[in-house]
Amino acid sequence: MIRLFHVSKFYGRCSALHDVTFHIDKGEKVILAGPSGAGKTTLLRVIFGAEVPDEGQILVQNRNVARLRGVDIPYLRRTMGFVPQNFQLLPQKTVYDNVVLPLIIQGVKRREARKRVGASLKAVGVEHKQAVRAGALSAGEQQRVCIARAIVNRPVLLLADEPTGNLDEALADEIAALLRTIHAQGTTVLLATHNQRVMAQMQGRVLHLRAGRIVSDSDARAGAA
Amino acid sequence: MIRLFHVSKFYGRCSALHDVTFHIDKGEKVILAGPSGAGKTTLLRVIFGAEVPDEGQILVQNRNVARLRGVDIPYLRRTMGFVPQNFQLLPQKTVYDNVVLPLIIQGVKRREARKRVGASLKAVGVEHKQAVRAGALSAGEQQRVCIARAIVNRPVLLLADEPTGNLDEALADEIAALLRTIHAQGTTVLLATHNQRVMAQMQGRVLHLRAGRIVSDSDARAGAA
Amino acid sequence: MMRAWYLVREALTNLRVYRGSVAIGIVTTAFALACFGVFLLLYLNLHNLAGSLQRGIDVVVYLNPDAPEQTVAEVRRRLREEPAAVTVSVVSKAQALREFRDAFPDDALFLGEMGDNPLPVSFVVTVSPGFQTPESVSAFAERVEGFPGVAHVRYHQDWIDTLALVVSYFEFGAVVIGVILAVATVTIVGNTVHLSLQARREEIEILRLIGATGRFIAVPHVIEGAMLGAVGGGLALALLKGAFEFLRFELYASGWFDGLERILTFFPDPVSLLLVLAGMALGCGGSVFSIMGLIKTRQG
Amino acid sequence: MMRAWYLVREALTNLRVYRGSVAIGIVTTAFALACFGVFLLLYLNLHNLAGSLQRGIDVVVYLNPDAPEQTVAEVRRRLREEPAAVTVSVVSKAQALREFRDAFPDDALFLGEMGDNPLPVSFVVTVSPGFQTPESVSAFAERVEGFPGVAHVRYHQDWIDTLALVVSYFEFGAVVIGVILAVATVTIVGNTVHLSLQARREEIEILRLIGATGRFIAVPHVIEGAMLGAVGGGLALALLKGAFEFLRFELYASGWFDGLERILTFFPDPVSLLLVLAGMALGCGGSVFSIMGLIKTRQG
Ligand SMILES: Nc1ncnc2c1ncn2[C@@H]1O[C@H](COP(=O)(O)OP(=O)(O)OP(=O)(O)O)[C@@H](O)[C@H]1O
Ligand SMILES: Nc1ncnc2c1ncn2[C@@H]1O[C@H](COP(=O)(O)OP(=O)(O)OP(=O)(O)O)[C@@H](O)[C@H]1O
Ligand SMILES: [Mg+2]
Ligand SMILES: [Mg+2]
Repeated sequence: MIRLFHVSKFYGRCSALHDVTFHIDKGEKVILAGPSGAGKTTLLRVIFGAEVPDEGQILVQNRNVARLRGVDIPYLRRTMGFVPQNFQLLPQKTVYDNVVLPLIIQGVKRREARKRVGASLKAVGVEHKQAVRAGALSAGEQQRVCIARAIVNRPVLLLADEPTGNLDEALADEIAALLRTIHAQGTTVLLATHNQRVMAQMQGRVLHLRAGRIVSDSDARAGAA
Repeated sequence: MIRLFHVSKFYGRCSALHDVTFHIDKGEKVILAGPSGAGKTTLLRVIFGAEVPDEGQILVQNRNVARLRGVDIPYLRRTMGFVPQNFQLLPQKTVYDNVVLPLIIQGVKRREARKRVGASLKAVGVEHKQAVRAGALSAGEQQRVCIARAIVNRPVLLLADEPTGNLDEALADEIAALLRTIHAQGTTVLLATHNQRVMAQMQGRVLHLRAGRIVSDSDARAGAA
Repeated sequence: MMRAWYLVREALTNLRVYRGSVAIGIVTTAFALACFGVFLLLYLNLHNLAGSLQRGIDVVVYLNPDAPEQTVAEVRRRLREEPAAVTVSVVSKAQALREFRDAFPDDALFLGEMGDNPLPVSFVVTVSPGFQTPESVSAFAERVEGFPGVAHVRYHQDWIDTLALVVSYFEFGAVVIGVILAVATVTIVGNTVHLSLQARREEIEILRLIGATGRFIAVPHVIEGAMLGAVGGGLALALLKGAFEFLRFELYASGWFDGLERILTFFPDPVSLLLVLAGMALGCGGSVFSIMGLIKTRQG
Repeated sequence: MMRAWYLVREALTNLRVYRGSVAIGIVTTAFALACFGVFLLLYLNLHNLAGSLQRGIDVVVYLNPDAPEQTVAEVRRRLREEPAAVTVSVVSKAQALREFRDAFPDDALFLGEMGDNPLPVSFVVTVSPGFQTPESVSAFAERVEGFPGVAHVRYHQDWIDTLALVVSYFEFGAVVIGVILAVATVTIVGNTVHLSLQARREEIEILRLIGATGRFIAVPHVIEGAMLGAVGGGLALALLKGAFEFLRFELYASGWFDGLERILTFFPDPVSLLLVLAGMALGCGGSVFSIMGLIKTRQG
């Protein structure tokens, strides 16, 4: 599913990623851990094709992301879900319109789309805010809408960057359970988080990142589904 | 220091704050708890003069914030520090320039300003990123820079909205310790957080908010310094 | 289906949400196009005027003062046969004297004192439109000068040449100023669209995040730009028409250049339509250009 | 101290960071001001031309054809005493005949056949600038007509009146078009500044968050606007000067209207300076206006 070979990314003197090599099989459930500034977000963005690495190769679903032409990236992304750390929603649009957008882009029928959006919003517990402007939501609500948007198109691969940072324990537990369910339905999950509790609940393989390097990997074989 | 009388704030049918009454004395250390969407951010913004309540009165340092003229608000704000939940920094400016800005606004001498900015950045552990564009920082780093900016002008009152949402446990502990130190130096602290661990470490009075109402207050007297 | 509907609805929503920027864009487009339009109108009317002046070319054929009736009739017949001559009218000796008195009242003072009428018979020949170039007129005049009994042929050769030169210079200047104004219009409108799109950078970034293609992102903006430009063009047209009618009425009321207000013409309908289409094209083009810049710059 | 320095540095930083928007602003200002400037230049030169045409007013005094030498001398003396007359020159009978032949070659054909020269002696009087209004000229002419021996006084009353009317209409039109162009310029520049400030909304929000007053937020933007406008004005001036010199050279080279290139004048220096200052004022004004809107709208 995901293969990184000696990937490095430098910002001036700071190396956000340094010679990172690992692979994640289809159906795995991987937790990306590490302190603030370790390079977790950079790693996810590189996999998502939002950042081009300075060195190394990345294969995602057998496509060389770093070499992909700009026009092909959207099609690759449609098979992925991404929950950004700084929850990017269109603030002027309603929650419903935000979540339905990936389905419109993929040309899903209206009735089917409505059903799926409803289910997604319900799963993250913000179905009562469907008609509210996304910009008016509280931080935790926005975070959950982003999760709903990422899972609405039933992605093959879900990348989530600190999806519980603005959620209380009860909600974080719910989100962890949701991610486990989605994983059980066949989606490969890569989750970057600080939250020890979420890590424990996810019961997945843990990749430890520190200063751009992988310092530990709780055995690739053990975590494979 | 802060007195709220029957404060309500409505957004359409949703009441973000509903008949909230409490007061916080000078030198107190208060934790604002409550689930996502409870109204914590709204409450802090109302106290900060960034949102006008629909009902009720708010006194901050004996000034009626809701009635304050637009031109007077900046002067009140200069006595407060605010750590917003969505860490708002000027992305094009360096970390140093972001943190020094409140001091420039208040006309602090250059040498003194440099000393204070250095100390603030060191306290939150991002002094090595001084010369980096704020927009280039990782989420956790940005959050810490916001904390540094809020404490650099030695505020009388510090309002912090979920300042550890993007930090790992070790760093969250450090920030909690920092807030305790600042409180010990005489600053009144009002901290909104979900994080049970931070709450426990802060050892302060806890105000519980749920759906815009105060549902519990761990005794105003006990928490007074 | 849902996608097409989304793209149109999105354009309409943008027009509403960003109505500030949109209004600015419309007003800017309108002003820029109106500036260009004022110039075009000026050019069109001066061109018409020059044309109508040039059309009134008469050739005057003077006979010898002592030419007998028979020669007069002969010259008249030969002139009538000329393909270049449309109308031929005779000015008799008495008529010539009257006209001379009217034209030169000062110099005519002494004519009254002269015994005999010294003025010759003449013919005024109107030249047909096909022969109104300076070359044809002078060829015609030379031929007529060879007729027996003809003393002299007069036509405003200098005047015609000067007018032609003035018109050609004017046209040169017009093209230069027109190009400058057109460039200015395109630049200003393009920039307005560009700036108003800048504010939507984040929006575009988010759309890319969820797998939208460049085309999907661009289409609503291009539709929006086209609508904006068309409205701006229409507004410009309305402004021009209003100003034009006002001016024409003022001219009519003042009466100082009688008949000028009848010569003045507004754009013919196709040109009016073209102005609106130009606004539309400008808005569209500005959008495409700006959005391409925004889409292409980042892989994110 | 640190604060003042910060505000200036901030303006310079903004110019650099937002160089895209700044360049757009400069180009837009330059184009808008150049459009206005082209018009102003056209107006200035046509006004000059009209003035120089109007200045050449001559009054021609015809004596009776049979007036004796003595009368001629007497009239000449009295004309010289008139305060309105600057120069008085005599046209003798022989000279008059020559001039008539030159002016009307066709009509002069028959003059040669007349025995005696019927043309009278005349005086050409140049009117002093102080008396060049239509009223003064006609009062002067009436007085002179009463002199003994004077047959007739001719001056281009109609022509003067028409010219005055044309000039006044032209000035009316000029003011109207000038106002329209000025409004367009202000609108376009103001809008450009407004749109480029829109992109900095968040920045302003953040500054308010840390206790910045409206003035503190506004000053760098106003400085920036002033610089942008001044550069735009300078660019417009350079464009105009370049186009003007090019046109003058072309006119000179073509030689079709001899001496016109000497009548053509560019703006005098104070007006040039004013154009740059106008750009500065526009940029400044646009910034103040926009930033006030942004600062006032939200308490946050
Ligand atoms: N565009 C950039 N320019 C310069 N430095 C950058 C840029 N993006 C990231 N960095 C640096 O790279 C390092 C890794 O950043 P990254 O955002 O990947 O960290 P992270 O692990 O996600 O941290 P956090 O938990 O705080 O979100 C940080 O030190 C950051 O300052
Ligand atoms: N501008 C607004 N317009 C409409 N509704 C709003 C607006 N701001 C906040 N709300 C609503 O008010 C409620 C309280 O929001 P608030 O941001 O105060 O919650 P919070 O306690 O900070 O939550 P979180 O822990 O998720 O940050 C939420 O339900 C939110 O949707
Ligand atoms: Mg991160
Ligand atoms: Mg909040």
